[in-house]
Amino acid sequence: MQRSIILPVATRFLMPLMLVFSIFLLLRGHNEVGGGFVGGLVAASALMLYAISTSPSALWRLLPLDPRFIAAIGLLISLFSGFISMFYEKPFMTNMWIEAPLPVLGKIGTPTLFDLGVYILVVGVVVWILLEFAEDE
Amino acid sequence: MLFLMAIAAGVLFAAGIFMILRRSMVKVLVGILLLGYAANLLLFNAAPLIRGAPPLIDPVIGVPTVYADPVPQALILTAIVISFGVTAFAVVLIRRAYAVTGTGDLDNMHCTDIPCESEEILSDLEDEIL
Amino acid sequence: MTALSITILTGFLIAILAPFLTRLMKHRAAFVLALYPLAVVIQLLALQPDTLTAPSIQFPWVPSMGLWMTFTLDGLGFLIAMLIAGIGTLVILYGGEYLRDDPYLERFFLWVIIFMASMLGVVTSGNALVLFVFWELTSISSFFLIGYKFEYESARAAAWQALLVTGAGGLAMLAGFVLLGQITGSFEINQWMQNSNLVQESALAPAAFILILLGAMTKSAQFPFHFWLPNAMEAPTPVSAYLHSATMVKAGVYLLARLFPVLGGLALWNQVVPWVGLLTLVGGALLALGQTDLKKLLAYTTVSSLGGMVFLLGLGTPLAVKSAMLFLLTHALYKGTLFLVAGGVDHSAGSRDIRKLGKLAKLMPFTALAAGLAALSMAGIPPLIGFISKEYVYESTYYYSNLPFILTGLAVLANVANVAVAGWVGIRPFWQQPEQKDEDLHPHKESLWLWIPPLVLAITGLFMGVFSQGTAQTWVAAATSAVLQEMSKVKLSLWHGITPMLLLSVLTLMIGVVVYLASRTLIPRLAAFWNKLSSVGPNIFYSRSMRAFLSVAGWQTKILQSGYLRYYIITILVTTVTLAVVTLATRYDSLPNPQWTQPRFYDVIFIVIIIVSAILVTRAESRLATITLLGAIGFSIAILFLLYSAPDLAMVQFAVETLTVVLFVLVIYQLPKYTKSNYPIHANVLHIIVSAAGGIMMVVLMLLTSAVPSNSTLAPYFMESSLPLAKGHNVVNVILVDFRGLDTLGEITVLMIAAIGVFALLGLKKGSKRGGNG
Amino acid sequence: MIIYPILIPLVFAIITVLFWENQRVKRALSIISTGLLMIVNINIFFVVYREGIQVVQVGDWPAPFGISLVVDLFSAIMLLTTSIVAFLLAFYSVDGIDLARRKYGYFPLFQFLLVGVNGALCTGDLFNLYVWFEVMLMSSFVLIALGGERTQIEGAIKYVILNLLASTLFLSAIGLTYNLAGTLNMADLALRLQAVSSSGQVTVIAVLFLVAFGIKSAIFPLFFWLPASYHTPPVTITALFSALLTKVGMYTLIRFFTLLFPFESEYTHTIILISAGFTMLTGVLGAAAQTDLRRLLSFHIISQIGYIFMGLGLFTEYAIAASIYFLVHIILAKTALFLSAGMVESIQGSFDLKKLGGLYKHRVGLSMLFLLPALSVAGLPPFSGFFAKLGLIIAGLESKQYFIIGLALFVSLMTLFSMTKVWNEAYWKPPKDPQYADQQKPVSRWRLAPVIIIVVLSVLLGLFANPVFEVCQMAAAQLMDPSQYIRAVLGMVR
Repeated sequence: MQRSIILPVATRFLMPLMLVFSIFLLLRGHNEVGGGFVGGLVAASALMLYAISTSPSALWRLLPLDPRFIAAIGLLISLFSGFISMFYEKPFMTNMWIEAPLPVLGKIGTPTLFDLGVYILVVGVVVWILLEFAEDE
Repeated sequence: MLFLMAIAAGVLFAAGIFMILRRSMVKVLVGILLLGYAANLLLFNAAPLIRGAPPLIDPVIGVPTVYADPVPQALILTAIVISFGVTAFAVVLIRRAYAVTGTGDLDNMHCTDIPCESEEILSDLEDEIL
Repeated sequence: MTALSITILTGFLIAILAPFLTRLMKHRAAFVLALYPLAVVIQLLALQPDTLTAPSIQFPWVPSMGLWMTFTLDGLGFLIAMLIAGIGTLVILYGGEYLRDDPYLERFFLWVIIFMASMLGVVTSGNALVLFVFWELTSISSFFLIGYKFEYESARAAAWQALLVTGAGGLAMLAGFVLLGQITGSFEINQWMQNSNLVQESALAPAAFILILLGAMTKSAQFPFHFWLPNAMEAPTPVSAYLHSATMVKAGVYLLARLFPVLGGLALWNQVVPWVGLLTLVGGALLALGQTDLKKLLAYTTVSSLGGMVFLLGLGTPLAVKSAMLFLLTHALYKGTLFLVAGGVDHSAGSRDIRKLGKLAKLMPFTALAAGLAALSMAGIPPLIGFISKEYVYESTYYYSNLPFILTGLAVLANVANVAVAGWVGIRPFWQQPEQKDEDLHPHKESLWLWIPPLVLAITGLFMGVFSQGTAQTWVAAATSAVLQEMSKVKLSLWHGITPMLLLSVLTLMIGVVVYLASRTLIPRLAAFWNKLSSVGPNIFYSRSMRAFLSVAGWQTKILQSGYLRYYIITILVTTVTLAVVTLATRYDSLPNPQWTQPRFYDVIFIVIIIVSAILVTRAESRLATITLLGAIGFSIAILFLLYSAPDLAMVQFAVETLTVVLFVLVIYQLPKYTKSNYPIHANVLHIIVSAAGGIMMVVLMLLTSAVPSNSTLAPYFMESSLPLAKGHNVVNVILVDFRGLDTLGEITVLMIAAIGVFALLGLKKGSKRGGNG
Repeated sequence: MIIYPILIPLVFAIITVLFWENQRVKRALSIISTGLLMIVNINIFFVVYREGIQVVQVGDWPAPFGISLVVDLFSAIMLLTTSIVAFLLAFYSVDGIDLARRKYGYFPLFQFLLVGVNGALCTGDLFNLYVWFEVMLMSSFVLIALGGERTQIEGAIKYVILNLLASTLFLSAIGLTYNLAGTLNMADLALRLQAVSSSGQVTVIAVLFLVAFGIKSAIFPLFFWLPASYHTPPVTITALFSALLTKVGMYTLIRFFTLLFPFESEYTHTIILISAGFTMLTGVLGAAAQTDLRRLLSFHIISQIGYIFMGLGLFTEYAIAASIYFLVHIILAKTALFLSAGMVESIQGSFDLKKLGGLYKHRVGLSMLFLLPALSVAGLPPFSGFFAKLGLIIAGLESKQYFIIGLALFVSLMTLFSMTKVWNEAYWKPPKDPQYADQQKPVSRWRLAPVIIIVVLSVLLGLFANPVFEVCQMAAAQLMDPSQYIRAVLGMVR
């Protein structure tokens, strides 16, 4: 594959933007269109763009953890958010909210945490799958 | 509109079925994808179709009087994600099948079902019975 | 009675322990194990049945299905239980010696004791279902005993055949039992007896009767199911003596006798049972005359005798029942003896071919004595009990209202065969010169424990004959009373004066002796005759039907499980569509009419794109075109979602669609190229029809279900409570993360699994650089 | 309480993923997880037995708006049985799964499969059921393909495609149901469907569900994927599938056709009965034509499913009870058979009956581990299979369905034929190849112990059939009276 210069350069600007956008999607999801899943997909696309413009191994170096662990941790966070209510003797996944809204983030509660878990899992899973695919070539 | 949507879903079902009847593995996979679209459209049809009234609560007005049923939407979302996972796996499975069998033709993959030498079995068993 | 039932059940435990004991004590374990049947004998004798219905005990096993462990001991059960336990004691002692150095002796003990306990269970249980349980256990143990020498193909085949034939009968019998249970509302046999009028009035009774009869016929080797019994002679001789002559094969006779008070009143009983018995009686006798193998000779005469018993029970007169009971006792005594003798002869002379055997009396005097006594009994010569029994049989047929001459004549014929066979088995090997010299045979002396058991049995037969007023009379009377459900007197004596029966006996004996002497010419001819006939016999029917069954099985599996995915899919779809069409067509009246809403211009465009692309996809012959068309469909759907108030959906659909395309593009060169679809036209037409039918079905269903207003309460609730209770404005998202968060949890789990799957399939091949090096 | 059957394996699955590289830890985790699961399920069983149907409204949302988890006695029985089998299989897997498969995710997939199974057994929500089915299915897809040998992949492709077709039908049926009744909660649905039951749509949806789950539980004429694929993965995985997957399909069918679609029972249950008859027959005929032990046993799964289905078709309380008992019986006995077959293979290196032989000569104990469950499956007393079939026969006679009873008995005989054929060939017959003649290869304890336990359980299930059957009768009584379920979920019948 012939590499053009434009793509890496564009990626360098695009990737952070997309990552920020993805977090924006995650956070506003509860109130407007968006959500953890879409956010995760956007983030994953950003990372993929990076992998394509440089190389899959560059992405490996960029990731703090093996995507397998990222995915597992995401799932764990989602699951954990459901556990919280059980400490208060409510059924699994009962929503609990921190009363005062936090700056920027808005109201934070277990559903937010749950959505965050979804986000992380999606990033992990999609990056994992795509890397496997890419390396398979 | 419901009618048209139903027709579209029906055509997708039909096309999907037709494709999973092909011999080529990749076409069968395409069929599975088509069936996924079809099922999603069907789910979308499960509530009255309403234009331009997404189920969002306006911070000012509160609950709108007219809104689309959010339930099928949530279901479709889940279904889309699941079928994405399934698709990814299916692609790899086919890729793998191609690697080990060297063929994309399902007709060359029919020996797991019945052992092809059932005549022989009969004669063996006859020895035992008689 | 309680003690006895506990003893019987302990048998199963003893059986399981028997192998360990055998490992410790070798063949001497027999002396310990024989204590079990001996204990049963002693307990039985202490219980001496004299009342009509002995007290029974009952405890629940599976009462919810009608299984109560009911133990009853009446005269009938007593008589057979005595035989089981008494002969059982001898057989264990005999078997220990006979299989002394056999590596599988422990398995012999295991199965023989399981058999013993189950057989005792059969004759003492007062609950039909429990009886069935024990009945099947006897079949299983018989399977293992026939297949004792499992390394021989013939033994395996015989064991299998016996199991399948008796198993089939057993299942029929079970169905019959359940029918009777249905009629009477109970599975207790005494309840059946008390409600026998109900049974006789029921329309189901004939079916129940036939089914039960099938069970009895297979177990007691009645024509046309007799063939398994001679084949079962593959078993070691003690087993043949015990199971396939003295006890297990009597189970069918026992069952008929037991149910005589229930089913005997049916018209069918007299129309069917005697004929089955008669056919077997005569057929078995004639078949026996063509044999040269000691055990085969005995086996066929056993078949014949079993036929005799069934025949007598079928006649059903008090006299016939008495004769049947007496015959049952007598037969077990002499036939058991002769089998044991045959085993002894085989053991010491190394052959069972009567043409090769001769002059063994010198080497085996006690065996010869036992053989002689049993042969005399079998031939019906006074003062042995066999004589009395035979007289009784003649009396029953002679005084039976219909057809006395034919029936008696056939009985005489069967007994002639008995006389001849008795001579061939019991006299000839010991006293006559062998017909053929076989240099390979080197007979040696008899061993102690191979002659004591047959001699004990033979002498019992003698004593019962000489002192016929004693034990035998009591036992037979008690058994008869139990069958007839009324006190009946039995008078046994050796001398009745000169009666027609006596003359018949003399006649039988005379012809018998002639046949005995004519063996050299008779046997080969009959053997040749039977051989010719065997190509149409039930044995062939068995193997033919097995073969037919197997080829049907192979054929249907090839058809159904063809290996071609598309046939499976077509079958599934045709089933679905057919069921849907039939369902809707039969309910057409109640179907409401759907209502339409107007589509808009943009909607139509995207719907047309979807439809056209879907059709084009089916025609596309390049992978790239396919991906493009799929993308077109996916994005059009996303836009429809957007137009119809589902922005979240639209976004996800866009994102997923993009990813899917990327995915495809990444692997496209690893995927197989499209093979030109080279289906014949008619296949393609079929596929189009099936797909169209599936599509149309879905359209119809969508329209039909939309036509019914659903009045969903879900949407209003979610809209109302989303903000106050779940603190979110985007209801779809709130549903996903809160109202129905569990779905989402499952959904992301699926994603996780899919990723593992991708990794596993790709990584396993690569040998992997990173993963899986733990 | 009743969320734990889902959460325990899920938590352990994630932890197992985190400990991906460490084989020992993964192995230990899977045993601990299934052990915990079993304890919890025993507890759940007794709570349900004593106190009646247990309900949890996930997220504290009232039914029918949130997702309800419901465990009635039937679910509890299934949970208990499957978790016992899972626990024993976790032990068997220590040695019964090769290193490559263990490295590539066998243990987490095992846990994920249990998540799906337990979720499907616990949920009282239609769409949630779909999600759990997908979890189950996805894990099974990977498990069946794991290893990637040619036959396995070929089997997997058929398995995946036919199951995806079933899932599509399932999803479509859910859409149509929501369209018709406007709710997803099964208790609520039961009420609402009753209201519109007169229209043909309900019945036609019932038929769609019948087909969808029929494919998954492998009934006639929808079972093709099973013989095509079940014999391809290692026998441990086949045992896992046979114990859990098709049985969950059956569970769902019984649940749906007692709770949601009991109307028009004349019609639907006639279809069920006809299909049941053919399922029994074609399965057993298929088995008769096999000489490969695994294939043979796989065909028998179909045949046995037919019996369970027959109980549903008869649709009396007694028949349903017999079906439930049959489910428990077959889960134990069938697993035992597959695992025994696995041991046979580990000794003689083949599943081919023509090559096998001579096991009874040297390995009496091992032979018994096959013989006892085989006789049980063949329906011989005093084993559990006998009582299972007896129950069905009694129920059938009460409903005067003589034909199907005759068929059931015939199939029973043919099962005996197959089982004794295996016995003759693999255990009695001396092997053709003399090199197998005196095989004394030891079998690892990790394999032996669970098989012994499961065989003992299976035998005990027969000898002490009564208490179990009585519980099944209670469960059936609950099923046949849906108002109990509805009341438990919705609070009061509105």
